[in-house]
Amino acid sequence: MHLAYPAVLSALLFCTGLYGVLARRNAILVLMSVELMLNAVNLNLVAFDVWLSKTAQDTLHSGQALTLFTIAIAAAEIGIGLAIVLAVYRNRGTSDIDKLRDTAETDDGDDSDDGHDAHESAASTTAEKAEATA
Amino acid sequence: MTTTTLAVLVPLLPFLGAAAGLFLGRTAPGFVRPLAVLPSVLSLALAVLVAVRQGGDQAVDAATELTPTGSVPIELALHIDGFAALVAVLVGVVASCVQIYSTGYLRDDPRYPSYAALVSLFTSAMLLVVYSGDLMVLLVGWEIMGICSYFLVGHYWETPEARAASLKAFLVTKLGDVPFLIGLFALAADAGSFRIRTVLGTVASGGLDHPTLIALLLLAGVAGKSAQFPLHTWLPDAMAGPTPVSALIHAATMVAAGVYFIARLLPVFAASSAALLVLAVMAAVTMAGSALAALAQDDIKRVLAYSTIGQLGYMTGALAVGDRGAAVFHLLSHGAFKALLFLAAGVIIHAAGTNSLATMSRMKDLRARVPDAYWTMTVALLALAAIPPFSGFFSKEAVLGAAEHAATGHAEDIPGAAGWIVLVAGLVTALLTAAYAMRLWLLAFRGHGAEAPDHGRQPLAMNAVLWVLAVPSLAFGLTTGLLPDWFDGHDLTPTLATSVLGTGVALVGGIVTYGAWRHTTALAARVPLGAVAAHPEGDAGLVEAEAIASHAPAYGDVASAPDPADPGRLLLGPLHRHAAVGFHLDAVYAALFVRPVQAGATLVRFLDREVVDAYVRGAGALPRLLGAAVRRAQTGNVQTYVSALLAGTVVLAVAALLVATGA
Amino acid sequence: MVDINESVMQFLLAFIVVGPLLGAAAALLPAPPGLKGKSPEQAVLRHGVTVTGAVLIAAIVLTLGFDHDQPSKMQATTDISWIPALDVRVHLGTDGISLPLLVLTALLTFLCALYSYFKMPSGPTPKAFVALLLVLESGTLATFAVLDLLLFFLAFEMVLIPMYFLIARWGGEERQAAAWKFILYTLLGSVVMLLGLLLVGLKSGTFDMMALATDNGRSLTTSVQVIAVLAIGIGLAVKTPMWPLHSWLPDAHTAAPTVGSVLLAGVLLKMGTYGFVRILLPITPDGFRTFAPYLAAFAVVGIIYGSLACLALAKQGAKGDLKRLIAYSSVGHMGFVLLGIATMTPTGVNGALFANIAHGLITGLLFFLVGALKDRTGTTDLDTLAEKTGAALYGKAPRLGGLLAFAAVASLGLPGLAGFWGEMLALFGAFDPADDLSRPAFLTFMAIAAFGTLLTAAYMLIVVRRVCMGVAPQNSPGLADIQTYEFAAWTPLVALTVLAGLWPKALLGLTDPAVQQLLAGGTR
Amino acid sequence: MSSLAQPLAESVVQSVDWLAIAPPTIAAVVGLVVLVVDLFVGDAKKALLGWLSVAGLAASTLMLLPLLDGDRSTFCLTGDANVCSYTADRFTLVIQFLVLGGALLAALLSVTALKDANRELPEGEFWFLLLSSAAGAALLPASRDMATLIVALEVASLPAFALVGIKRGDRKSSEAALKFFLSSVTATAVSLMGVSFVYASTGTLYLTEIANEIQNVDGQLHTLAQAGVVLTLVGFAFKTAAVPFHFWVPDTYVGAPLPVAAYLSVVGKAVGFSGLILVTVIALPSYADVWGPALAALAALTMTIGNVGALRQQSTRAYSAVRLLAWSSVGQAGYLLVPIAAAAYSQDAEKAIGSTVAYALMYAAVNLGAFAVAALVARTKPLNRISDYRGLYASRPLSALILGFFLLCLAGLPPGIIGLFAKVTVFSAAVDAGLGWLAVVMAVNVVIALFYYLQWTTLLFRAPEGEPEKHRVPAPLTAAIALTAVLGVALSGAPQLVLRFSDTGLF
Repeated sequence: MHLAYPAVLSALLFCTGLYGVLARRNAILVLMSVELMLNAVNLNLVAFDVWLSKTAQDTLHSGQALTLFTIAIAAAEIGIGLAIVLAVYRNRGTSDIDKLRDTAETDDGDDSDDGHDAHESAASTTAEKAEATA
Repeated sequence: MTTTTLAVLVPLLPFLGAAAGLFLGRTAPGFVRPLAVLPSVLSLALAVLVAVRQGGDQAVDAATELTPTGSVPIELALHIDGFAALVAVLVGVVASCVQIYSTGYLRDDPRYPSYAALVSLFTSAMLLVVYSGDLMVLLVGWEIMGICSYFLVGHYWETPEARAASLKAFLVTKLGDVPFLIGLFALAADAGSFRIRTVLGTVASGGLDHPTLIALLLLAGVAGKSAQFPLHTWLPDAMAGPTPVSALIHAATMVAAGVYFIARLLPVFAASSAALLVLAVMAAVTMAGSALAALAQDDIKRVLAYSTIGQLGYMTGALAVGDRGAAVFHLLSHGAFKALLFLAAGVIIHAAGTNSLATMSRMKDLRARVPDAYWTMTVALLALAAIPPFSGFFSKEAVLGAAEHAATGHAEDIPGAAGWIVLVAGLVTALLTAAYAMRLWLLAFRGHGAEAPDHGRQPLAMNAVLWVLAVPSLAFGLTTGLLPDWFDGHDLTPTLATSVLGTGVALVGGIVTYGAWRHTTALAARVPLGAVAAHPEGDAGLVEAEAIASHAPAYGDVASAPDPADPGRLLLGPLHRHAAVGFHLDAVYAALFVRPVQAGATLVRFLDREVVDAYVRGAGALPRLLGAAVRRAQTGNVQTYVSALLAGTVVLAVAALLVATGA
Repeated sequence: MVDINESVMQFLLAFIVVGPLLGAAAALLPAPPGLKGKSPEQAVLRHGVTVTGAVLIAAIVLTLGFDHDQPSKMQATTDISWIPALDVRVHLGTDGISLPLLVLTALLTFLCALYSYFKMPSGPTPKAFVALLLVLESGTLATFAVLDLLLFFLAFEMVLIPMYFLIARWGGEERQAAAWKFILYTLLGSVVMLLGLLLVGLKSGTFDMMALATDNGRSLTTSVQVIAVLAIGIGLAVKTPMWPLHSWLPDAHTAAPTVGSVLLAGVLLKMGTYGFVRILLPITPDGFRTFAPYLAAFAVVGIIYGSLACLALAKQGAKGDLKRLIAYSSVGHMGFVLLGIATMTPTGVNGALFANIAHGLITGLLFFLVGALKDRTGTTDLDTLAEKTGAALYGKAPRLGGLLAFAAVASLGLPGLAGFWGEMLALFGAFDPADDLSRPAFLTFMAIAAFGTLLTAAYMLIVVRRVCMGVAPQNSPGLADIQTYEFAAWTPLVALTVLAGLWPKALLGLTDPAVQQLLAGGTR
Repeated sequence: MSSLAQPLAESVVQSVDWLAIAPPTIAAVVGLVVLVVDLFVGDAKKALLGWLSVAGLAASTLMLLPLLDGDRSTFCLTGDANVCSYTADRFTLVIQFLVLGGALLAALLSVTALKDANRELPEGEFWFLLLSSAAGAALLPASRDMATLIVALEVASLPAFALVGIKRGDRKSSEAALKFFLSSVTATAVSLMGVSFVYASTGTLYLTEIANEIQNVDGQLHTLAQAGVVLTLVGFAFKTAAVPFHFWVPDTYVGAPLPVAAYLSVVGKAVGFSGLILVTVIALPSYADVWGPALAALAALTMTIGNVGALRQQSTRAYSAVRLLAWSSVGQAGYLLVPIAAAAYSQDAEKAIGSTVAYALMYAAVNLGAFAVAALVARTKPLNRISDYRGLYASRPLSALILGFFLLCLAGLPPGIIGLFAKVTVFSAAVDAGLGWLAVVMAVNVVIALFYYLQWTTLLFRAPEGEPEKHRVPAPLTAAIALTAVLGVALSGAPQLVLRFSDTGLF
């Protein structure tokens, strides 16, 4: 099989992942599209490894070794990503990325409301959690 | 004591007197008067001693290096020839007289200590100019004289005229000094030294590249300092200063410094006939113009000021025809009788309480109030009008003789035309001089109307000085025989043709003026005029200040007065209005220099605020705008961040590829 | 004159540079028990006076120990390696060019400390004031004593923060904007200068000024020299200030306290011109030769521009501020210094160095006087001071009026006072510039600059007319005449102005041999 | 069989030089130990974990000393001994010292932060994450092949995401963590894509091998290789927060707890630019004409945007102090990139790289110091606005002076002499490489930067509004401030200690 097929496929996969990251509003879907991008890279690596070992350039198969590492890294990342998304959901009640504007540098003097709405939202979530656990 | 140490002491003593006067002024008022008079008298004595020792033979030369400059070193040098010795004596005489006169004149003026110190400083600066053998040290003395004249003319700084006159005096002389400095640079560059001896040596050996240009540059400075046309406008206004100051600075010494400088460096000017021609024309215009203007002045001191400009014109005329003996001879005699005229005028102003001739002509028996001033003034006026046997006749004839000598082509490498110009102008001016001398005498002493106010005897100091100065005005003519061995040896005795012509013309001038006066004096009674000082019983300085201040409000003009009884008005006819304001030269300068500079100032103010500063403020605003844009880009939406990240990557990759392949 | 052995001289120079820094650190600490004095403020101000006094005495002893027969030889040199990685060596030394500047700086700072001991400028704690003053002194003295390009840059920058705080904390109205404009403008200039210095240092392999001066630009190609002169020139021109880069000076002077203005005008401006003479002339002669006519042109424009700006301010009804006027006059005077340097002749450079010292003395005195006037009348605005006829200072405070007239006359360059020799020699240098500079151009520059002296005389005397002269109404309260402490602070300046005027050999004797050697290619 | 197996086994089991890999290993091991000990330690003695981690970091820093003598490398190819994955040469040691020192200081800050948060922040997890991130950061400079490089980058980044989001109840913390996470992961994906392209064109992952192979890349693979080079740089440029990839910095620093922000600003950046150096100078010297101009443009943009962004911070807005420090760290990243870009143009690349290392050491000490004082002030004024620093000199004169000193060091003006000379080295690297325009841009940036640094410094010394309240400063915080202050002053006294790296060869 010629090298172009997997290379083109991985490029397509990468672009879909990319589109997913940019367009989707839900954090979980964004995580999934990030995984897509990483898998596209894995595909790329494996394809190049096969192509290179065929022309006996690389007897060490380092492409495949790197793929293993990348898979492990992707796993760790998705672990932490989900934990963070869960925390965001628990704090805000929604995991919608567009709502995340608290740390932005808005022009209006948001210092006053910033302080207290952080407290009152924390109070509301703790109240929810309390009745959730109860 | 060698002549050199004596010569060094001559300028040093007044300088030390000035310094001591400034420091002790407030603390020990008792010492101030002796500290003012003694140094001048002592330096006069030493100057006489030096003159006698020098005796006209070999010039006294001594030098020590003042400072290395990187190219031409400047030396503290003395170069005393016959001219220097005698002029120094004149300066000493006049300075001592003025100091003594001032003790009486400014008896209870609180500012006397600083005044006396400045006069001593001026005297030492003038003596430095006279004795200095190095051009740069001469320039130092030259400019210190200018600043002393600025401070002294501004002595009555309450009156607006004095404030304006002092600034104008300094700026016009400074305008002359700028080309003067450049001229000195040119001389030093060609001669390789600032020493006058070396410069004269280089000129003799034809080392000057552009003698005409250098001569004209130096001439500008001289015109400024010696109040020659076109830079003479400051001298009449400088009369707003105290009379002793006018007597010392604006009659005998500072204004003579320019003439003395040309006499010292005559070979530089003689090297180019064009320069001599320019000098001759300048002298002629100065002589004639100032004599006409003198006829139209109402203020007694302004008449004398214009007369000084005229007489200086004579001296530059003599130099134009290459005879520096005659020029310095006339300088010496003029110094004496003009100082006397000014001091006498001071006494008269104090007695009459006014400086306006129109007012004086409406007072009877003024001469009885101040007999000393009357007699000495008559002597001086006769000397001024060059009536034999007074000193003025001999010195003026020497000048006219030299002019005639050059005109008839006997003087080698002096253009004949210069001789004729000076001769003709000299004769015309002789006539006009006699005219305004007679006018002044008649208006001042032959006035009739109300009785002149009587303020008692004038202080002894002032009267004594008048008689001291009357002696040279009378007897200086006798020394025509002795002087040549101090000067270059030319014969100074008056030649027959010019003497007869000159005296005749003078007599005609006097008689015509007397006739005109007889005709107009009747009108005086019908038109009452008066510009009288407020406190006539104060000391002379105070009276003079108020007289000056009262002239403009009374007559609407600081120079002339609307007096039909004035013979000058009759003689000049239509010319009177122009002559009174000095032929509108002030208006010309205002248009040529003052207004463009003020326009430039406003332009610079606009440029500085709108253009230069605008760039700086703009440079400050740019980062702020950029900062606002960057902060607005921080929207907080993470997807915009990631899209920016990816867009950045793509742009970077494409740019890198292009640069790598392209470059 | 007095021969002091070399190690003592080295210690003196090192003490002059480092002493004030230690003093500044000590000023921040609470006063030691023995020297409590009446109050902590008084103790710390007295501390300032003692430290600056000690530095002044060290400077005077250094001058006495200096070998006056060989002013071109670098003396009292210490040379310790500090940062081998950047090839930076603590190389101190002084010769005929830098010695007068060292003494001038030490003197002016001592007089400022003495003046503020009696008359503390209004503002926060004097402790910070004294500390900043001492750091400023150390920076300026280091600039003149240091012989390593990067250390010169360090000293050049060390001065910025203290002067910023002096203006921003103890200044007059709208001092913040003025302080900001001062520090940002000068910093941009000095960082651009750093680029030039690095270019020279890297291309020639060493940052040592003496080695570079002896090499006289032989190891630098002309193009490198041109770029280096442009970069270093811009930095120094901002500090001098040269005409188009001057707009920070008037604001800084108007807002600075009296002491700040005296030091800003008296010392900080000299660092720029000293840089031209010590760095550009010997190290990059070819590069400087290409820029000399342009520098001369800008200098001459600066003279006319400064004078016209002063005339505009001095006019009746222009509501001109007196300190702003003196600032613009500094732009004019510095124009003469730059013209002298641009001629690249010994006469011109001698004139420039002399004018440097003279301007320091005279403008320092002028700012002291205007400061005293502001303390007495509460304003330096000319129109409020001189109502219609003038402020009649001669009548109200005769000695103060007399001194102001003296300073104005000295400033307009009256021969016989210090101001004249510098300007005259600069003009004389311009009359006959270095051989490969275009003579007609420099002749026109000289003519315009000479006309500039007339304009300078005009605005100075207009100021004297509007401040010193005038009708003093009888009922107006007399102003307090000069106090003893003001007398003590100003007499040295007056005396030195007269001394330098009457005996210029005191300075020119020192600078001439050093300048001759510097321009002749620094051959030892 | 055994004889056959024996060489095979030999060839398979690599000899590991344990001493060389000691610093990162110790950090990782101590991290694990802390995680386990956390289970057995009661709530009262949680502070023990803090001191244990600090001791661990100190031990790993000390383990650098024995490695000082020679270059030691391990995990090498059996076939070719000098192609190794882990090399502990001078460059590695200096960066590891920087990273571990930075982590140590951040740990000191964290000890106080954790005590103040009294049980809101999980101590065990916090220390474990910090130590593991430090271990990853220590591994990166030593790695000499792409795989280890990417793994080290990820090991350093992943715990950082968790650390940023560790404040459980705080909306801002979780939001900042998510932003940081998404940006970082995307950058890593792009970087991995680059690595795959480079791998495709050279056939190997070892940096030294890539350097040889990439020269003889034929025709159409050439553009692939060039694209690969640029994409690989993206990951590391993101870590140093170069401009198009800097958007996450202000939001993350504001959301994260202060010690973590300090840690990210120093160690995060160190990881980034050391990765950049390894990839550009060791792996791709022949492609200097590709990454040279790219990095130069990045440096110029980063400096300008960073400084200009900081310029507009209003002092009364919440968290403006941390946000200003964030923007300032972006600006400083620009200065760090300049020598790397200069390395592409100058003959002696190692000398230019030395300037970055020297500047980084100065920046680390001074920036951590500034964060330490910010932490001190934040304890009394939680909103951490710049206006809260007004009149700090009245209440805490020494810490005000120290903060002033640090800010002026960052600005590069005396009294911050070390800041000045560090900037001079960067300037001289740029001038030496002939990047005149970049030097001029940097000069303008120095002026813009001075504006906000000096504005903050003057604020410190102005008269305070309210009455200055006094209370005790906790020991670890004073230790951190004192350590950085002494380091700063000592370096100002003898800049040679830091600047000598810009003179000697590092690899």
